Amino acid sequence: MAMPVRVGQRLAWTLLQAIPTALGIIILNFLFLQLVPGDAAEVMAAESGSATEATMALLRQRFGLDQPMLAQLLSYLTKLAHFDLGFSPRYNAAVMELVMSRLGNTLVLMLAALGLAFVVGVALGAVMSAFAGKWPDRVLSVFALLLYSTPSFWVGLMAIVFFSVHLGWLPIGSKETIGASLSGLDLLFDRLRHLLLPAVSLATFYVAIYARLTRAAMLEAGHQDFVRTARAKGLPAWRVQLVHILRNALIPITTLAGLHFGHLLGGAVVIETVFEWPGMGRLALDSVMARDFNVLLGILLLASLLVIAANALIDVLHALIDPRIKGR
Amino acid sequence: MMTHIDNVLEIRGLRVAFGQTVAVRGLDLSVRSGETLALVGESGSGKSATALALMRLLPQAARIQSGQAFFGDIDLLQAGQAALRKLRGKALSMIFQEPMTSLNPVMPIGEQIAEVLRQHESLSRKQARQRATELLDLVRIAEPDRRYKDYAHNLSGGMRQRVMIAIAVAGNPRLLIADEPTTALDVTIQAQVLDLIDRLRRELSMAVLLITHDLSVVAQWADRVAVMYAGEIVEQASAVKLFHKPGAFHPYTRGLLKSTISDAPGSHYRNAPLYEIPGVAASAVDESGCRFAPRCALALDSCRKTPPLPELISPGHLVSCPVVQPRKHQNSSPSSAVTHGNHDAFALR
Amino acid sequence: MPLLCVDNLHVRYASGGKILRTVDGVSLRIEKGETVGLVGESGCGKTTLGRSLLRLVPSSEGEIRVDDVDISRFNAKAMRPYRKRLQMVFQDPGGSLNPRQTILTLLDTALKANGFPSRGERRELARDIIVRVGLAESALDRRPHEFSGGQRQRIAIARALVLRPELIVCDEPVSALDVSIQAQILNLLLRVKRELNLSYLFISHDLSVVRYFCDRVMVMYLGRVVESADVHVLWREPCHPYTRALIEAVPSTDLARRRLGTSIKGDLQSVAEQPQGCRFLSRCPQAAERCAWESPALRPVAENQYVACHFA
Amino acid sequence: MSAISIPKISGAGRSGGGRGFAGNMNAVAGLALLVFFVFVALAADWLAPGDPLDMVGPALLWPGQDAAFPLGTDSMGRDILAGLVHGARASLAVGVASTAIVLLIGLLVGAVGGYFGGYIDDVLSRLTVIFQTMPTMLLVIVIVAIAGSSIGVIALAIGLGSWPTIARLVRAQFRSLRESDLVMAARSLGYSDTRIIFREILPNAMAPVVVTASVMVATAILIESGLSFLGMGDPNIVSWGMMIADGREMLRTEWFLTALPGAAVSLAVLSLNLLGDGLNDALNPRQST
Amino acid sequence: STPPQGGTLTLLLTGEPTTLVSVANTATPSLSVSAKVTEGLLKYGYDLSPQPQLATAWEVAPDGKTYTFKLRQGVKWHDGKAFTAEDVAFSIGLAKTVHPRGRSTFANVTAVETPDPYTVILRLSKPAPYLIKAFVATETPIVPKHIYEGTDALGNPNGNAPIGTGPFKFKEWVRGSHIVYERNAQYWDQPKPYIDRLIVRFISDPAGAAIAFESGAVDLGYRTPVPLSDLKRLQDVPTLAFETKGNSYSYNVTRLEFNLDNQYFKNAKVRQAVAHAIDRNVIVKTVNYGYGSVSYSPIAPGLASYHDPAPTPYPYDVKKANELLDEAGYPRNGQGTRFAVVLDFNPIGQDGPRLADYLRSALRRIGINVSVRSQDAAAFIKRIYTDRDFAFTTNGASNLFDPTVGVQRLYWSKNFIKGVPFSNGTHYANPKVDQLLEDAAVENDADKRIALFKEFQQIVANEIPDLNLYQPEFITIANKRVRDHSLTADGVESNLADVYLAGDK
Ligand SMILES: Nc1ncnc2c1ncn2[C@@H]1O[C@H](COP(=O)(O)OP(=O)(O)OP(=O)(O)O)[C@@H](O)[C@H]1O
Ligand SMILES: Nc1ncnc2c1ncn2[C@@H]1O[C@H](COP(=O)(O)OP(=O)(O)OP(=O)(O)O)[C@@H](O)[C@H]1O
Ligand SMILES: [Mg+2]
Ligand SMILES: [Mg+2]
Ligand code: NI
Repeated sequence: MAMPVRVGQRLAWTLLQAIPTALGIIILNFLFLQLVPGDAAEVMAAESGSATEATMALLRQRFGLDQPMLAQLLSYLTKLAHFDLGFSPRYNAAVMELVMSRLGNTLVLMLAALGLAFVVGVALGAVMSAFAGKWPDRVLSVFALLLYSTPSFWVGLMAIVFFSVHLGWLPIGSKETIGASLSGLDLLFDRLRHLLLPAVSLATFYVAIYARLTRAAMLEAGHQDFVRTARAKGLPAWRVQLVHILRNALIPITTLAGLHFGHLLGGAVVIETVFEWPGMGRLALDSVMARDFNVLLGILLLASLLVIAANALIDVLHALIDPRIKGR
Repeated sequence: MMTHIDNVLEIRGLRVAFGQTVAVRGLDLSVRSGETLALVGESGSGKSATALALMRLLPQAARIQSGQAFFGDIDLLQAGQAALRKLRGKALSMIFQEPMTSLNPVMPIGEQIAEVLRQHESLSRKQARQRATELLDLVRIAEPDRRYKDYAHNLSGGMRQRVMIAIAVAGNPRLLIADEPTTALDVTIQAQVLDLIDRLRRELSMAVLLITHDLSVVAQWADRVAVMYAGEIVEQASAVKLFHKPGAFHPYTRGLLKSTISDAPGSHYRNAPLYEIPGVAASAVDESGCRFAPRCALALDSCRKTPPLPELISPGHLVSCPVVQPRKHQNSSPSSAVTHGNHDAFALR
Repeated sequence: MPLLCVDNLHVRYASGGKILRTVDGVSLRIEKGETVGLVGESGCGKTTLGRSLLRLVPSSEGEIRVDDVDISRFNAKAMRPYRKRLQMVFQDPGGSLNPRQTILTLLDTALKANGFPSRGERRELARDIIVRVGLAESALDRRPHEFSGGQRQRIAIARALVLRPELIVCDEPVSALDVSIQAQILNLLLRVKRELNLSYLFISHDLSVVRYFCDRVMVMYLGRVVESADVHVLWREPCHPYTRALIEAVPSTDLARRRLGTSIKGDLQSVAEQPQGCRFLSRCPQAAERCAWESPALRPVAENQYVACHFA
Repeated sequence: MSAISIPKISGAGRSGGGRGFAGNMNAVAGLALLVFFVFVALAADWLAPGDPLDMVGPALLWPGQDAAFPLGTDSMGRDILAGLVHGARASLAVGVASTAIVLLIGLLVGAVGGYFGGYIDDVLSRLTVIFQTMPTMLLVIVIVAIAGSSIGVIALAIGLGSWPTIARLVRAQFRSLRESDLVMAARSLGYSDTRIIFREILPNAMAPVVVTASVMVATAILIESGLSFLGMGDPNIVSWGMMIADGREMLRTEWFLTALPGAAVSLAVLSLNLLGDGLNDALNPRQST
Repeated sequence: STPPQGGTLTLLLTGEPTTLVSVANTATPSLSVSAKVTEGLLKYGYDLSPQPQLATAWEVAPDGKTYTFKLRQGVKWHDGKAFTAEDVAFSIGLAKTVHPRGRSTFANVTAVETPDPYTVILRLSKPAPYLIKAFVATETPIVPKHIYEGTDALGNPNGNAPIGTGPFKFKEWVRGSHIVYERNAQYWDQPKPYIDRLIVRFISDPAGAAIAFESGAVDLGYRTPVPLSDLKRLQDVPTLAFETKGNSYSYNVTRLEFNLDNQYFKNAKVRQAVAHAIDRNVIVKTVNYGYGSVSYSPIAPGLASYHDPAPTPYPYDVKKANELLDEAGYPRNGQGTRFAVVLDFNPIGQDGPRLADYLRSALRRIGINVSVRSQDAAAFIKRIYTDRDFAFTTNGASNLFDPTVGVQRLYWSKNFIKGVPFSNGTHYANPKVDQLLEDAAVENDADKRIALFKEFQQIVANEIPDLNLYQPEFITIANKRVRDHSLTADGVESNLADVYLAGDK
C-alpha cells in the first residue's frame, strides 16, 4: 500500500473512532459536572458582592439553569451536532470563540514544551545509554531524577526570579509584549522570548521522562541481536548508536509522547497560572471555578480531540519509522 | 607468534568467564584455510562464548580471562577497537543463530548489506547498491532489485538467513563464523542454507567455523569436527574419522552419537529404547579433574583429580581422555572390543 | 471406536486485517494407545491444530468427537470432564509452569481443579507421579527455575499425567532439549504410554524423532494435511512431493548419505498467502497447470496411506 | 501529570553495575531514603509533638536563628521542622492511597479487558481512553471541587485521574500472557477464569506494575503539591505541597520556606524513583539468571 | 504647570473581567475597568462628598424625595452620538432592573423625568439618604441608550466592546491576557486624559504580580495586588510608590459569622467564649502582616462618622472564654476538647486561609477543635447561603458607600433569604435592630441617622451574631512615575483621566 493511502486511511479510521470517545467524554463529563456544588449564578452573584432574589433568578435563566438536567444535556448535544459548543453568558461570548482564542496559545506552549523535552530528553538519554553504568550516566541520571521530582511551578517561579528579575534577560508573563504592536521577525522573536521560560518549565518534567525512557529503550534495543550484527559488520560505535539503536528505540518513545499530550494539558494549568499564559488550561480552571460548564465541556471535548489527533499523528509517525506497522 | 601457514585462525588457551561461571576453559583450536570446522557440543558448553570472544562481541558481563587467538598476525583478543572494526565484516565475519532478529527491523535489507560495503570498501552510494544487489543475487534471492528495499519482516526465515550470509560474505572474509545458523529453520531450509554456505566457501575460498549441536549436520557439511564439553574441547578429528572409522573415542562423543536417533531403517521405539547419557550437564563452577567424569562409566579415580590432556591418537585425531587411549588397551583387547563392551555396560544402567 | 475423531476442522485467526486459515479442513483420528505424529514446517499450523483439539483455541468449523461426543461447541463447564482426559505438554519446558509456584502446588492445583477433594489423596498422587517421571520426591518443594530444561519437561509431563488422561497432545516436547536429554524424555514418554495405555498426538518438526516415536504420521503443509500414513510406509514410499523433499533434507550421521547439494527450491510461505490451488504449488518440482486452480483432496493411495496430490 | 509509566527499563539495570536488587547501589540508597521518610512519617507525633499547624513562635524565623525552631518558622509562626515531619505523613499518605486506588481500578479494568477481550475489552478500553484523554490535573480539580479538598478526596481524585496508565499496562500484560503457554496449560487443566486471572496471570504480570506504581506514588506527591499551589489543598493537614504553596509568596526573601519542603518533595520522589529502578532490575525476568 | 501628555500606563488586575461595563456585574475586575469608558453622573472626594462628572450640578430637595441633576453639555459618545438626559434616564432604569443591588438602591425611586435634554429629575416615594452617594461611574454607569434600548442588557455586545463618554476608548480585549484602551481625543475635559494608552493586564498569581511591579512590566495596581507578605520587601524597591487613599468608596470588614441555627453557636455563651479567645491585634499583625485596623463594629472605621469605636464587651481573655464554655455545659474531654466544629472560609481574597489557620489555633486553646474546610467560591456560597450547611465562617463584606447599602443586609431579619449571597447569613433576627435599620434607611437628618446606626452597633456588639474583626487596609502600588492615580474615593477604579506619567516623554 502506498504511504499516503496508508496515512489517509489511518487518519480516517482514527477520526471515526474518536466520535464515540468524544461523545462518551461529553456525556460522562456532563453528568459528572452535575455533582459539582454551586452554579454559575451563585458565582456571579458572589463576585458582585451582593445580589437580590430577582437578580439570581435572572442569572439562572440566562445560564439555562432553570431547565431540568436532561433537557440541558439534550439541548447541548443538539447544539453539538451542529458543531456549536454553546454560549457562555458569563463571558457573553460563544464557547467556540472563547476556546479557539486560547487553543493556539496552548498548542504553541505544549508543542514547544514537548518538542524541547523530546529533543533534549532523547539527547540526554542517548548520552546516558552510551555511557551506561559509567559516571556521565550516573550524574545525568540523578540530574534527570531531580528534574523529574521538582514541581514544575517551583521551577517556573525560580526561573522567573533568576532570568527575568535578576538578569532581566527575559520578559515576564503573557505571550508577547503587550501593546508593542510588532510585526514580522520582531514579533516572532518577541514571542519566542516570551515562550522560552514557560516552555522550559513545562518541559523539565518531560525532559526527565524522555531521558530515562530513551536510555532504557536504547539499552533495550542495544541488547537486541541486530545490534550485534551491526557491530559484527565493523561499523563505528556512533553509527551503531544512532542509526541502529536510536531509530529502533524511538518507537516506544514516540508512543509515550502521544500519551503525554493529555498530561501536558493538565500540567499546563499550573504553568499557565505561573506565567500568565493565556491558554486553555487557565480558561479551564477559571471555568471550573466559575461553574461555567459550557466552556469547560468545550475545553474537555477539544482537549480530548487534541489528544486523539496527537495519537493519530504519532501513529502516522510510527508508520514512517517502523515499516512493520501497516495501515489498518 | 604467527599462525601456522595453513591456519586462518589459531586459538590458544582461551578462557572466558561470566562472573563466577567459566564458560570456556582453556580452549585450543585452529581453523585451516578453506575448511569447514564444526564445533559441536550440548547447550551451554561454551560454543557461542567462543565465537563471540573471537569477534570480541561478548556481552559486558563476560570477561576474556586469558588466551590468544591469532588471525593472521593479529591477536584478536588483544586487538584495539579500530583494528577490530577493520577486520569485522571484512576478513572476519559472523552469522548468528536467530535469523528472525539479527536484522535491523527498520532498515531495508539492501541498505544493511550496502552499509557493510560502504564501511569497508570506499564505494559510492550507487556502487554499494549495485554490489549489494549482486550479493542478494549471489545468495539466491529472486528479484534482488525489488527485494533491496524490502524490510526483514517481509522475508521468510530462510531468506533472512541468506541476507545475513550476504552481509557476512560481502567483505570476502577469510573466516566465516556461523553460530548455529539453522537451528531456527526447517530441515528443507536448513539444507538450502548450509548448501549455500558450502558453495560460497568453495567459491570465495574462505574457512567456515560452523557451530552446531546437531551431529548429523556436522556429518553432512563439515570437514573437521571439534567436540566441546563444559568449556573444553574433548575430541577433535576429521568428520570421516569421527563418523566412520575408527569412530569417536571420547566417552562423551560416543554417548552423544549413541543417543542421537539413528536414521537407519528399523529404528523405532518398538525395537529398542534410546540410549541416555546418565547424569546432568556439569555445572560451570566446579573445576577439578575431567569435567565429564561424574557422568562417565569409564571414569577412574584419577579422572576426578587430574584434568586429562589432549593426546594425538592418530594423525589429526585428538582425544582428551586417558582411559580410552587406544594404545593403552592394545595389549588386552582391540579398541573396538573395549568400546563395544562399554556400550553394553551403558545399556545395562 | 477411536478415542478422538476430528472432522473437517477449521481454525482462523484474524491478523492485520486478514483472515489466516491456519487450520484448513483437517480430519484425523487417534485410536486408543496409538501415537500419531504430526510433522510439517514451522508455521504450518501444527500447534494451532493441537490446541484446537483441546479447545484452547476456538475452531470455526468442524467436529471434535471424543467417544463419539462432539465437544467442539461445549462451554467451559461442559468441557470440565473432558479436560482430565485430554492433556497437553508444551514445547517450552519452562513456559507452561508458573514460576511462582512450587511443584507440589502446581500438581495440587491441577488435581484440585479436577475434582480431587481430599488433600491427603492429592499429596499422595503428586508424590507418586513425581517419582514415576524420574525425579526425587524432594523436587516437590522446589520451584520450576531450580530445575534444568529436561527436568522441567518431566514436571510438565508429570502434571499432565497426574490427571490420568487418555490422550496427551505433545507439542514439540523435545525440540528445545539437547540430544542427550531428548532421549531421556522420549524414553519416559514411551514408558508411561505403555504403563497407562496412553494415546499421543506427537507434534514435531524433527522427522527422525517422529519416525522413531510414532505409529502413524501426518504431514502438514500450510494448514492442510498433505499425507498421512503408517510411519514405515511413509519412509519407504513417500508419495507427496513435499514429504519426499522433507525426508531427503533430513541430514544424517551416515557419511555414505552425505548430500551433494540438491535441496528443494523455494522458500517457506506463510498461511497469509494462500494460493487458490495446491498450496505446495510454488515449491513443487512436478507442478502442473492443473495444480494452479484445483486444490487436491486427501485420498487413499494404499492401505492406511492418504495423499493430497494429483500425481501421487 | 500522572505517573508516566517508564516501560521496560529492563536494560537500565543490566549495565548499572551489580546484578540483582541488593547489588544495585542506587536502589539501596533509594530504599534507605524511603525507609527514612516512612519512619519520619510514622513517628511524626513523636518527633514533633503537637499540631504542626499551631502558631507556636514568632513569624518568619530563619533556620538556625532560634534553637527552639531549628528550621525556622513560617509567616504564621508555625514550626517548619514540625511541618516537614508531619508533611511527610500527608504526602506519603496521598501518594500511597492514590496509588492503591490506581492499582485497584487499573488492575481490575486492565485484567478483565485484557483477559476476556472482545466486547468487554472494547468497552473498557474506550473508558480507559476517555479517562486518558482528559487532562489529569483538570479531572483532579473538578473532583476536588465536587467533594471538597480533604486529603481523602485528593487521593481519590488523583487515583481516578491516573488509573488509565496502569490499566493499559495491565491490559497489555494480560493480552500477551493470555496467549502464553502458561495460560494455555492452565486452561487445558480446566482452571476457572478467576483462578487463571488471579493465580496464574496476575503474579506474573505484576513486575512492571509494581515498578510503575512506585513511580506513581512519586507523581501523586507532585500532583498534590500542584493542587496546593492552586489553593486546593487540604487546609487541615500540613503537606509539603502546601508548604511550598504557602511559601512561594516569600520566594524572594524567605526562600527557605519553599526550598526546604521543595527539597523534601524532590528527595522523596527521588527515593521512589530510585526504588522503582531497583525494583525494575530485580523483577526483570531477564535479569535474574 | 500642566502635567505632561503621553505615555502608556499598564494597569494590573488580579482577575479578568467577565464584562467591561458594570451595568449588571459588580465583580471587582469589571469595576476596575468599567469607568475608563463608561462614566457616572458624579464622582466623590475621599470623604464621599459629591463632585461633578457627567452632571455639572445637582440638588436634593429638603424632604429628600426629589433629586435634580443638570447635565454636562457637548458630551459625545465614542460613536459620535450626543449624550443627553435620555441616556441617563435609561441607565437609571437599567440599574433598577439588572444591577445586582440597583433594585434596592433605587427602590424608592418612582419616576425619572427628563424635562429637557440636560436635566434629569428623580422622584422618590421615601427619602433615601444614601442615594446621593450612588452615582459614581462604577455603581450607576451611564450607558448609551441607543445601543442598549430594546436589547438584552446582559448579553449586549457593548459589554465586550464598550462605547461610553469616558476618557478612554476601548480598542481590543485579548481574552486571558489584556485589554487595550486608547486616549479619547474628543474627551469633554480637555486636555485630559494625559496618557495616550491604557493597558490592563491580568495577573492572577500575587507572587507573579509582585515580580511584574518590580520589573516594571506593570505600573499600577490597587486593593493590594501583591502578597501581603511581600509588601515589606517591595517597599524597598526604589521605583515603587505606595498609596492607601482612594479606597473609601468600598471599605471592607472581615468578620467571623456564626450560624445562629448551629447547635453550639446559637448559645450566646459559646459565642462570647469565642470572642474572648480571639486577639484581633494578633490577627491584624500576623495574619494580615499589619495591614489593617481592628474593628469591633460591622461599620468600618473608614466610615468615620458612622463607625462606633467603642471596645467590645468581650475582650481577649482566654480564661474567661474557658469559664464561659464550662458554664455553657461543654467541659473538656480526655483530650482536652470540648466539641468539634468545621470552619468554612470565604475563598475570595487573600486572607481567608490564614485567618482560618489562626482561628483553628486560637480556638484549640479553649478546647474547641476546629477543622477548616476549603472550597471554591461557588461551593462556599452554596453552602452558606443556599444549603446553610455550616457552623461558622470567616467572611468579608463591603460597607459599600453607605451602611444602609452595605451593612443592613447582614443583620436585617427580612434579608434572611436562602439562595441569595451576602444576605443575612447568620440568620440574626432582632426586631429592635430591624427597626433601627429601617428607620436609618429613610432618615433624612444626618445626625439622627448617625445616632440610629450607633445604637444598632451597640446592640450587635453585645449580642454578637457575628464577630467583626478588622478592616483590611488596601494598598495601591504604583510605579513612581505614575501620578494622580487616586484622587477620588474610588481611586484607581475611577476613570483615570487625571493620571499622568512624570518624566515620560
Ligand atoms: N549473559 C550471560 N550471563 C551469564 N552467563 C552466561 C551468559 N551467556 C552465557 N552464559 C553461560 O556461559 C556458558 C556458555 O554459554 P554459550 O552461550 O557459549 O553456550 P552454547 O554452547 O553456545 O549453548 P547453546 O547451544 O545453547 O547456544 C553457559 O553455561 C551459560 O550459562
Ligand atoms: N494468536 C494468533 N493470532 C494470529 N495468528 C496466529 C496466532 N497463533 C498463530 N498464528 C499464525 O498461525 C500460523 C500457524 O501457527 P502455529 O503456531 O500453529 O504453527 P506451527 O506449525 O506450530 O509452527 P512452529 O513449528 O513454528 O511451532 C502461523 O503463521 C502463525 O503466525
Ligand atoms: Mg549458542
Ligand atoms: Mg508450534
Ligand atoms: Ni498526569
